[in-house]
Amino acid sequence: MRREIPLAITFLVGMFMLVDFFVPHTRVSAVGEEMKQWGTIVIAASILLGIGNLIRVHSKKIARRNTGWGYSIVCLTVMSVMLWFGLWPGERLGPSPLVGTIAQGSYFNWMYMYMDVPLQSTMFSLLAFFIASAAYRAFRLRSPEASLLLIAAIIVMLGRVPLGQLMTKGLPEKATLPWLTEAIMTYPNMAAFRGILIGAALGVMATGLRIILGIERSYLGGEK
Amino acid sequence: MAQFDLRNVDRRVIFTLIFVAVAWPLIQPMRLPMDVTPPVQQLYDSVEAVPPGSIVMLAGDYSPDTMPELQPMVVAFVRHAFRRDLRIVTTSLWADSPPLIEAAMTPLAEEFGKSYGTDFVNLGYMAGGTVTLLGMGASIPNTFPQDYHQTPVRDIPLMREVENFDDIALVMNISSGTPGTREWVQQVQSRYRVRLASGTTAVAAPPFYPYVQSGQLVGLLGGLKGAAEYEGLVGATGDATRGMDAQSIVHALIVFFILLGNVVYLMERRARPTGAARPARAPEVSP
Amino acid sequence: MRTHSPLVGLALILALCAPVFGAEGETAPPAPGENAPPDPVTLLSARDYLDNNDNGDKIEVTWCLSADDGGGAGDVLEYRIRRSSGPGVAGEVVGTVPAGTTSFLDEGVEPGEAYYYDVAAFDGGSESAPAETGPVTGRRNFFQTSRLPVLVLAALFFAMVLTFTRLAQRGANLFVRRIPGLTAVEEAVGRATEMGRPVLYVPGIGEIDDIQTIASLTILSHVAKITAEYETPLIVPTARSVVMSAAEEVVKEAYAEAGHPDNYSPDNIRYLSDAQFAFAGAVSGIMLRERPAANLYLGAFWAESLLFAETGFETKAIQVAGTANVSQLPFFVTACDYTLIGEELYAASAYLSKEPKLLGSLKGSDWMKVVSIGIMVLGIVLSLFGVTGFAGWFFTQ
Amino acid sequence: MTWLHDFVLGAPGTTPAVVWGYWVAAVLTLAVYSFLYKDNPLYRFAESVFVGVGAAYWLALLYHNTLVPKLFVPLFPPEGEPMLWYRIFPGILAVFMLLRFFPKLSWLSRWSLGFIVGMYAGVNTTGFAQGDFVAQLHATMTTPLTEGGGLSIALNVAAILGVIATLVYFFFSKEHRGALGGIARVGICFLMVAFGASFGYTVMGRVSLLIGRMTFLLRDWLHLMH
Repeated sequence: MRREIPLAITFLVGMFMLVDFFVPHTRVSAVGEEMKQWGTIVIAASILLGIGNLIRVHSKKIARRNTGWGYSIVCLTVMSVMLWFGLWPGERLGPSPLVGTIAQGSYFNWMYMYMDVPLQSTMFSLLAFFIASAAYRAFRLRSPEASLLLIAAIIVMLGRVPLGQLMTKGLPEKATLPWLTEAIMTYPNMAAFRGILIGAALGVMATGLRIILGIERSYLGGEK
Repeated sequence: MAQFDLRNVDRRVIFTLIFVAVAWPLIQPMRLPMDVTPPVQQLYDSVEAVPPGSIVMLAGDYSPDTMPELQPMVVAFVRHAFRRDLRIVTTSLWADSPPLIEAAMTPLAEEFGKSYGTDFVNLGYMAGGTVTLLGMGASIPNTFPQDYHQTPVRDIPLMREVENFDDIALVMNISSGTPGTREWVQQVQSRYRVRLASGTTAVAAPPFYPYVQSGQLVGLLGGLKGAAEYEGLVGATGDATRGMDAQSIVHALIVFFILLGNVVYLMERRARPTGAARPARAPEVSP
Repeated sequence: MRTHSPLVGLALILALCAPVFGAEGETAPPAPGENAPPDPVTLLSARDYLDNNDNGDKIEVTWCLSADDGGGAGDVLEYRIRRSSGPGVAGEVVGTVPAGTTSFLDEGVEPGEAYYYDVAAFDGGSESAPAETGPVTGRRNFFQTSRLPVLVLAALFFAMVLTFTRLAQRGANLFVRRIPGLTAVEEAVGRATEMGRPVLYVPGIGEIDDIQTIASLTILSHVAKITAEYETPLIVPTARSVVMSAAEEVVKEAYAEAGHPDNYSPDNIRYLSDAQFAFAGAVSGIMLRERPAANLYLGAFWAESLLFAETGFETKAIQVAGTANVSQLPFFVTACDYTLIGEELYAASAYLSKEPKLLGSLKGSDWMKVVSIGIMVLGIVLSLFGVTGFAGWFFTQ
Repeated sequence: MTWLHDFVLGAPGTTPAVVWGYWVAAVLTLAVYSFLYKDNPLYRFAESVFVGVGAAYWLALLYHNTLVPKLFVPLFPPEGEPMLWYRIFPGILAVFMLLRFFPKLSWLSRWSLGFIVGMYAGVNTTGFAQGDFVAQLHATMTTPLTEGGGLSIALNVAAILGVIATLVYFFFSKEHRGALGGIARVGICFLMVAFGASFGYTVMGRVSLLIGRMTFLLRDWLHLMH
């Protein structure tokens, strides 16, 4: 029963979503709408699960004094402080625009704008450095295909910036880098990605079918 | 050997070069000229074609990591919409977006004398991704019963005119991943016949060209260049336009790195035709 | 009109209306009510409107502009739409729309009731003779007709997938070509053995429920059997603890199956870090310290792909990569010796595992691609000969 | 001197909250960049802050923007508003989901998982079928082939062949030999050009992110940009 009921739920919900797509009758649509509202709630719970997991992993690390447990303390402390700012019921402290709210000007918002925002953006900007280093040290014309790729890449890289426009200024329009770039994007790039898109759509549809029919059940985990 | 060996350049040297190539044009701008590409022009024209007074939706599905590319698009779009007297409803499938959009809109609302609740509203974040999109197709107020600041939507004048996508003249999706533009195309544009425009990171843009060709997207802004072109059309120089000089220099530098790296590689290969530590090509190598 | 497909009807109306549209805005409208009543509208039709939430309470009325709207006297101000319960009965006005409009959506009808509509042009003083259409009934529909092509193609595809799955279950020999990438993987492992150095296998940084990770574990099993045979160390760093447990199981089983359970070393299956760059840094450390001669990156990769490929290139390892994350493929293609592109990863896993559910989907998708190519070619050829109906049928938006 | 004043205390008109904010943001930014030299405790510290702040942010938003309006208010409505009693069902499923933390009851979380997975499967199947599969077939068939001049027609024909060749490349039921192999080779060429375009765009994207951070450091924090 521990597997049959979830599989039955999956089948019923999945089938209903398919029916909802093809049947516009108001009885079906009304039920469908409420189901989708339910979906957002359950999905929210699954996100909570992820965050709970994070707390658990770090707590364990601290409890067992695993390597780097000091960083886990930092992580959980920052998290608690920010949660306190964000979730503390403001009324009990008297009306305050700073605590218990996520609005502009609150402590919570400050922590987001000046801690989360710079950290997230900086983490990913590291990649600019790595890409440059890889460009010098690893991107090679190792085969005809890779050469084709790199030539297209170089045209696009130059054609997408004002410098490339300047470099081929004066040439007939159809020989300028910006025109070539746009042509690459609109024709071969479009065609290849359309092929990938169609293939990927079939893959997703087949997976969806397997899940709804209960042929695919790996998401339920092992029998424990 | 004391001499500089091109085969073994410390990556920190490369890092320093990149750092300088970005910083220098930011401090000393060159203001190189820029053309407008068709997908951006189409997007601008689509917004221009929306009659004043209509309601447009700004769907922000991005996070701070891609802000440098996407925030200028948000600013330019809001400016464009406010200038044409369009009213804006914003929604987010990403938790990170609502405060970023708010930060962009607040000063512009002041500049154009627009007031919250009648001219624009921020409905905040809703979990659920694609499921949320379908919920909105049925009813936007039921899917977002409160706005970002927890005001019930029935107390917001603008929201009294919004039931579902039939009331939205155009959706501008600012997207940096999943859920994002692909989900908007599949679930909303296809299913509810919505005019959908998209602004995405450069990384995400190439796979969306089939949607532009098929007309499922009425326009596409790809990365900082797309944002800069749009800023140009809207007529307000912003962070994207300012960044394009640095973009030019760094692209040139990276192209130079690729070429130099390959020259060194070819020379090395020629110098050691046999017995190299690694085969020039593994058997059956293709892509 | 209702028996026609709406698209054909629309095309017909547009074609017939065209000359009228062309004349738009060329004459200045005279003062209202000066002259005779405007010409009536033409080609009036009404149909049940199919909503996404169909309560049967909407009817859409369409027409072609009066000759005096835009052209002619150019004095039409608005159109008045009336609804009645019988032919020739004077109905109530349910709506007015400004000049230049050719459709109206009546949102307040009783489902199941038959109605007649008439539309008259109004120039401020007098009305044209009304045009009438009907009867038309608002219905709560059970099928969204515009989505028929989706249903037909999806049903065909699903039937193929299920048929192939059943065939595979019964042991039928379904041919899948050998993916060249697998040969590259085997040769890389062979080369590591020759050089007496370990093999590094990174199953991506996706979670265990990612189908790319699952496909990767299948290929890992295959690789583990070879390394067990050759007694070559196999290092598997992971970024998710659950993936690590799964990888342990897979490798252990493969070593047992190959008859060398003693060669299995649990220390080589490692959980490094959930954080993307910390993981990338740690894997790079393994490459530099333990010098694997073959690096295999198969699974779901994001930005860290770049760091792996670069460090691996530096250490002169043979590198084979494979992912369905399209934005990372360019880096793998230019920095690795062989790359499995997108679906090839899944195909490789189906080829190796011979699992009926995977084979069925793969074969179903394959033949659906053939059907798709057929449809596209047919649609294009027909369109070139002026038959656009076939291509048009696939328009579902 | 004015520069020093602006650098330490912020430009005139900036509130203390913003000045503090810029300093904190700048220190965190530099801490992350220290990774470029090598992995170090400062970077690890920034990374831990990053994880902590991110999780807290998400949790608070989830509470304020999703759980309150969708679950708590409908179940415990303010005076004069109807209670949506049936929201108790997703509420139960949400609780079941969290039971995963308790090994004895964790099997109940599969009910919730089944609900979500079934919903996504249904929604994605139709979404991909209509929005990607059928829509892209239609768009290919309606590619304009009779207008726009010779070059445009040639490019459009090439694009159609590209779509077909790419599909052939991903066809696994026949060996890629002979004519089929030839078409597949064409497909791989299209793929490589597309990946080249992706490569160029990705480089552009990564560089843009760096430009964004440098703009922050140079303009907002160091006041070197005008």
